[in-house]
Amino acid sequence: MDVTIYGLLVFLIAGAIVALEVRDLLSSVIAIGVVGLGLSILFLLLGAPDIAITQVVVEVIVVTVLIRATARISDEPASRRTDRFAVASGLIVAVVLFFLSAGALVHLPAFGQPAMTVSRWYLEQGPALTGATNVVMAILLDFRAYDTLGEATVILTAIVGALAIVRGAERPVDARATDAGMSLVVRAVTRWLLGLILIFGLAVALFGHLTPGGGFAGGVVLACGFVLATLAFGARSPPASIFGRLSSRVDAAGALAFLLIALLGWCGGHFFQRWLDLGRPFRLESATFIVLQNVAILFKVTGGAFAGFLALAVFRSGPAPEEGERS
Amino acid sequence: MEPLLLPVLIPGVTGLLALALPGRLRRLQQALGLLGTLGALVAAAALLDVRAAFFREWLRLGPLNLDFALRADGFSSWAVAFVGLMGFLVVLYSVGWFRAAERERGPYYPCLLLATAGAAGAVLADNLLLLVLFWELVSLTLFLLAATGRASGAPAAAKAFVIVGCGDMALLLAVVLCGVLHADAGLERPLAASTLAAHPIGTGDGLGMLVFLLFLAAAAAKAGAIPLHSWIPTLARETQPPVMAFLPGALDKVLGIYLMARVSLEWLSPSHALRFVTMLIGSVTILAAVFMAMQQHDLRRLLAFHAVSQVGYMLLGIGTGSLVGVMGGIFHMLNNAIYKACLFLCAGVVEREAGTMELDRLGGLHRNLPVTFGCMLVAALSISGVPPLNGFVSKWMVYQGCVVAGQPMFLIVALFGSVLTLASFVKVLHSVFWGARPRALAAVNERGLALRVPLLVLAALCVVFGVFATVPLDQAIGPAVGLEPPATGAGSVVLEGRLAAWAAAPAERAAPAASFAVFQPLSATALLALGVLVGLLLAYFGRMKVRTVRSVFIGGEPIDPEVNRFPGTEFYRTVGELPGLGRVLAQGEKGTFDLYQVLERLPLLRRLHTGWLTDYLFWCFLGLTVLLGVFFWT
Amino acid sequence: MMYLLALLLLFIGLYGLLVKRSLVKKILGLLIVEHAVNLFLILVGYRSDGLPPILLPGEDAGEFVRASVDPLPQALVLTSIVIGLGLVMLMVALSLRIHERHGTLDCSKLNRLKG
Amino acid sequence: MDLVPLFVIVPLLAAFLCLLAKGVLPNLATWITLAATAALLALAVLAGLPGESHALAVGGWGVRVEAGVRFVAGIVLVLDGLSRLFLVMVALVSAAVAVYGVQYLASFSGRPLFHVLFNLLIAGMNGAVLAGDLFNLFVFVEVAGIASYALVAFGTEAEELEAAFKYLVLGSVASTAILLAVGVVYAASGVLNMADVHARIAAGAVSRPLLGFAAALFLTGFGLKAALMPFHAWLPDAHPSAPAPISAMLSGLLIKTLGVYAIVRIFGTVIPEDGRIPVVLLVLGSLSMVLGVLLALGQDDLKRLLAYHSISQMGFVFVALGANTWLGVAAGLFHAFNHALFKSALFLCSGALERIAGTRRLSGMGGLVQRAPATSVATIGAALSISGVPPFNGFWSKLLIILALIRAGHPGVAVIAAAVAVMALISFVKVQRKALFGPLPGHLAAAREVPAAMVAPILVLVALCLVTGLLWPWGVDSFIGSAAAAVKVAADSSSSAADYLHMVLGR
Repeated sequence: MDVTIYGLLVFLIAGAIVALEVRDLLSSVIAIGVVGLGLSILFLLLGAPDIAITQVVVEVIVVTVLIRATARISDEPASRRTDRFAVASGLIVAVVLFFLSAGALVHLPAFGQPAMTVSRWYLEQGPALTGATNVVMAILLDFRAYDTLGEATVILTAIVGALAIVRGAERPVDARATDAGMSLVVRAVTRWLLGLILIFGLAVALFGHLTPGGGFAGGVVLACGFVLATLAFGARSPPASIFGRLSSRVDAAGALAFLLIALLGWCGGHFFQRWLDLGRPFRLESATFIVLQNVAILFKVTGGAFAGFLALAVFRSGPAPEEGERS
Repeated sequence: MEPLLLPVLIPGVTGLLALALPGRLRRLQQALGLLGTLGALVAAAALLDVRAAFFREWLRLGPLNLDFALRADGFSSWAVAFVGLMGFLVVLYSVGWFRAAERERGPYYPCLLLATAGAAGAVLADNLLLLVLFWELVSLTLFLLAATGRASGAPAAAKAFVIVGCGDMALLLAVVLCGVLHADAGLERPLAASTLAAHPIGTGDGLGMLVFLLFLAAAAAKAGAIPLHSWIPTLARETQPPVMAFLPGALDKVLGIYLMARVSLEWLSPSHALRFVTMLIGSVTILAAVFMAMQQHDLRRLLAFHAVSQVGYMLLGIGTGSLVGVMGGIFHMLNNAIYKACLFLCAGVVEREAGTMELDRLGGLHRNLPVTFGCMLVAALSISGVPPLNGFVSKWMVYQGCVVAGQPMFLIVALFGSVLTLASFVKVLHSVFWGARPRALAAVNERGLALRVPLLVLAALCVVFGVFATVPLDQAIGPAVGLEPPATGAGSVVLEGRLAAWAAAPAERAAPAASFAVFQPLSATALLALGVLVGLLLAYFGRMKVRTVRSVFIGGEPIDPEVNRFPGTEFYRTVGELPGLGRVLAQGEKGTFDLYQVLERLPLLRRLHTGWLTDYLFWCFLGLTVLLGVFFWT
Repeated sequence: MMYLLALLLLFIGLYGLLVKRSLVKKILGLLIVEHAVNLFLILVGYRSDGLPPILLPGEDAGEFVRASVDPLPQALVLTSIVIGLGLVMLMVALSLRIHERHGTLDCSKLNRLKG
Repeated sequence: MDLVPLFVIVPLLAAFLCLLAKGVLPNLATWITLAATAALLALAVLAGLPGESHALAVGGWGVRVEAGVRFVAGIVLVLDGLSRLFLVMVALVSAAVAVYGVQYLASFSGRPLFHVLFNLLIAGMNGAVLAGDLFNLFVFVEVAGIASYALVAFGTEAEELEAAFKYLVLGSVASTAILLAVGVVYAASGVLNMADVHARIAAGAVSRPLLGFAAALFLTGFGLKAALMPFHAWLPDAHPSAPAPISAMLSGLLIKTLGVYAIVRIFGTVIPEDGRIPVVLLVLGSLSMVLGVLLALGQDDLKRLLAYHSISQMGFVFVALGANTWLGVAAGLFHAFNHALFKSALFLCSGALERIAGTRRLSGMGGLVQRAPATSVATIGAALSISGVPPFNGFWSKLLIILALIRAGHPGVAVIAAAVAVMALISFVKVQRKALFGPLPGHLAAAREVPAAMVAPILVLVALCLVTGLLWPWGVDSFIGSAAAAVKVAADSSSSAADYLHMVLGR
């Protein structure tokens, strides 16, 4: 077991070096995708299937965006002149820093023996108190749901920030190719896949409290589905253009819904207090509260991730600046 | 109403009122200005014989407390009365000065009033932090006066504010250090001046020395001693003469020297080395500034350098540590305020009537401006230390102080400075009032009573303080150095040898009691008057021809006197042409020694901020590494 | 040792961030840094031969508590991954516009602001 | 009902609503923002100021006792003196900035997006200030941080994008350091709640090298957010590049809520007293103070000059914290509060002056006092305040800092602080001389004062500076004093962290 982990870690390190050192940007991005994939396998091995799922779908979105965005501007700096003095001093600092950090990290509890304090209580009481047998989800959406609000806000912030930054930008030349979509074969396959992806995303989100997954993973899966549809059918196709126009608002509505769920709990006593009863264990309704929250997050993340993708990879977002305005 | 509050409150409240008035109502502002300063004068005069204290708890700052505490002893009430008087004269003069040529701009009268209030407050404050507050109020009003007075005044105002601000910060530091030292010693009210006076801080250790030097820096910046002087000449060129007259008259000199006197007499007990430093600064100031002054062709700048130079005498006197020297230094502060205000105001009249301050373009105005000429003559003789005027008395005391302190070197410097001052003022008088008159100035004449009254009053004061020097010495300066005023008004402190009282004071202050030369102003005046009388009689009876004026002809043509006019400044060129000294003076003129300008050039650090992300990231990692190292190895 | 490998991964990312001139490479560097920190957190919560913190039907609760890995770091990492996603999107948006305005993605040419 | 969560909910709601309203009603976002900031101000007065210090468990997951050990099951929000100070600060400044922004932003496109980000920035700051949990602190620091990266680039000019990119990379490095530190602390102690962490560390759960490692990482991370000296390089690029209202938010609030507050909280409450921290703060603070002001002296760009002054003034705050006495902490926090007022006023002024003169270069301005008296008066007031001239508030906090330093036995640092204060004075006198006074250049003959809606909030801020300067003795005990008391200071008393522990964990 440990050997596998070590092997994967070394693989990750090698992949990271490749990603940074390969000159071709496309290869770099693909290498980073491979690193992400390896990481998610590692997460799986380390007993973190939720993280593994999320990691893999996030990696898909990230790599897609990176490829779409950087493919057209891949101009590696021509000169590779490096300042020897800077590199040498950087190296010395890095080595010192590494050994200092290593000197501290050896004092951590030994690997494989976590100092579980609150977590033990979560494991003991979580399923009973929240109705979610997936304790990670119990923590994420009930014990520490306030963090999740912050997390949802972070992604919203980043998306809105990206929208704000690319507003009024020149529409890239190859975007017209995106408008057209891809070949018939791809379209046909996509049509088949799309339904599956959507159902899978929904399932991942809905059953997040029982099985690995949750609103985030499901949301990113759904977003991946829309991304696929956009790429295959073209940006002008109905699903892409309709949902594209709505996406940032779906994001806001999802976040708002999540906040409202929290506020409803406040009426009963505490901000974020559960206000729905627990059902029978191991059933969908065992934690209806968490399901609701997962759905809100699902909408939020789907909207957000898709809006981000569209803004960065396809569209010039938002209306053209009005006359006389400063962009 | 507590009478002690009035000298601060009256100008303060009138000042705020005037500030609230719209600019259109300048008549009302002028009236408020006159009223406020007069009120301060009267209120302070009422305090002259009173020893009073006012105390209100205000707030605690950690171990220290900032109380609203005022205290009047002989010294401070004299100083306040003086501030009030000068303020009144300046405001009166301003009313005349601004009548036609130029209008007051910005909050002129409010600033004058608030400055008066600030000066009065600073002098009366018994709590050192309160002193700092009033002190900074003065700096602030000065800045506003200069910055808004003329469109071109902003750089000068900025420079003044900055250098004075340095002094303010030094004062703040010194005060806080004092307070903490006393608080740590377990004294109650560690910031009260009276506490400090009861427990002076020794300057044997580094901290005490630091406190003294900080106080010295604060006083030097405010009073304008070298090397913190450079704001005064700059300001002089860019502000109106009344403001410049107000500066030595009511603000900087009075405050700076008042502080220095308090510090070295009461609050601290300076060691010999520190006294020597003070004297050194004083003598350097005297000489350097007077040399700079001789170089000037602009009357305002010339006067400003003299204003700096005179500060040297005050510091020198206070630095001697001998009774007569200290008294001389303080007395010189009062005298300097009188004659320097008079000089600036006279210069103002000249500027207003002749339209220029360039000495080269002035001349022969003694018939056009008789009152101004007379007053300026008196003041110039006074600043040059000619008996029996007040400047002589105080300088004489400073000389004696040097002798008593056993520092003949400084005595020589002081005497030399005095000679140069006289030479410089001969130049001024010659180039403004004597010599040939440029034709453009033929129609110049004096106008306005408001302009002349302050001049006359000040000139009269020069004479009075010279002839009856014992009165201020007994009533004001004596209390300042811890002597009780004599029961009867007559008789000089110095003459009557009541220094036995002094000898009983702490050993540090003890000065040789009996053995120094004395000067008796009244009899000396009588003798001088006799001498002058004899001279006049001789002149009259000898039918001496004083001056004849004839036209000069060349080739049958009369020469235009305008061509052959020799401005007085021509005679002083040589000073600038001396080897070595000339170069130094030229550098001084360029501002090389001006600390303020040195600070403006600092390019080196900016080059480090290259704009490269890599560099910035590297700094962060370096910082983290150092932090980690620190946390590991300690 | 396991932690040190994660640390090494972190340093490789930092190296990319520090030395690489292309903005895209810098983004990749940051991604690697984020991966490394996430990995570190998961490693911290790992229990030898541990099982996922998901209670299965019929599983003994006591056994579950004893065998499960620490779920709390996983919740943290989920948040952290999402934050990383947001950061990357923002960085990509910035690089796009920088390419448009500066005409380059070479970081060493981005020094109009200095001093 | 406990109103404390509203400090986060209100701006979040406003942000979501602004985003929903995008494209539907273009000006609705502006009104929503105004309403939200007004509500926050009301909240600060109603719930913030008089509020008793207390902890609030989100979702009811408060203290649990398991096998005799007390711990917090979920996340708590903590409102104590320290948070209260920063909440009030945020409410005051953001309200003024929101009003100012109405006119200032009229010429920008994408206003709804701006308002979304603006509200998120406020939400992030308030959330960070209220957080009683290390990871929660990190999350809200990220919210505010990401919003600020985007806002710096909002104008999308070349320089703004460049600044934003640098800011983002350095900011992410800081976030990584913080997250790593949180991870290390969690790995060693198994808890995330601040009070819990304190108790575990006090009980010796975290070994000394590990604690040093975490402390260094926290200091790097939050020090970067606070622009402490070796970590400051992003600030002079980022703060001037943002639109003026955002510069005011960043310099006035963000570096304090994310930097100063977090450092005070971490090293005052979470990590037990460690003699090395104050020394490090003293050294880094002095460095920031001196180098910041020296760099500011040579600037011609008004906003860049102000940005360097922010670094220098933060140096004052950290030096005061480094004095490690009650007085020092109080003085530092007081200065942070004052700086929030006058620095945001100054940045708003810089925006107004830029509008009036058409440039940010001081060499291109002059004599503006004749053309724009109200803006000039505001600028002079704020400049006097930052230069420490009585009776403005800056004087008092600098006085207190100098006093605290001397009292704590660092007269040398006090002298440095005084010298820096003088140099700040020099710099701001230069600003006034070049921008406001002097002759009016020809190209500014037609310059006009900005609309009242822009000047009024600046004047209000400056008036607050003056009022604070005059009336602070009456608020110091209840407001600043209780904020300082929330920080454990070993030299004076060791009870305050115990108060915090008691408040969160109960008996």
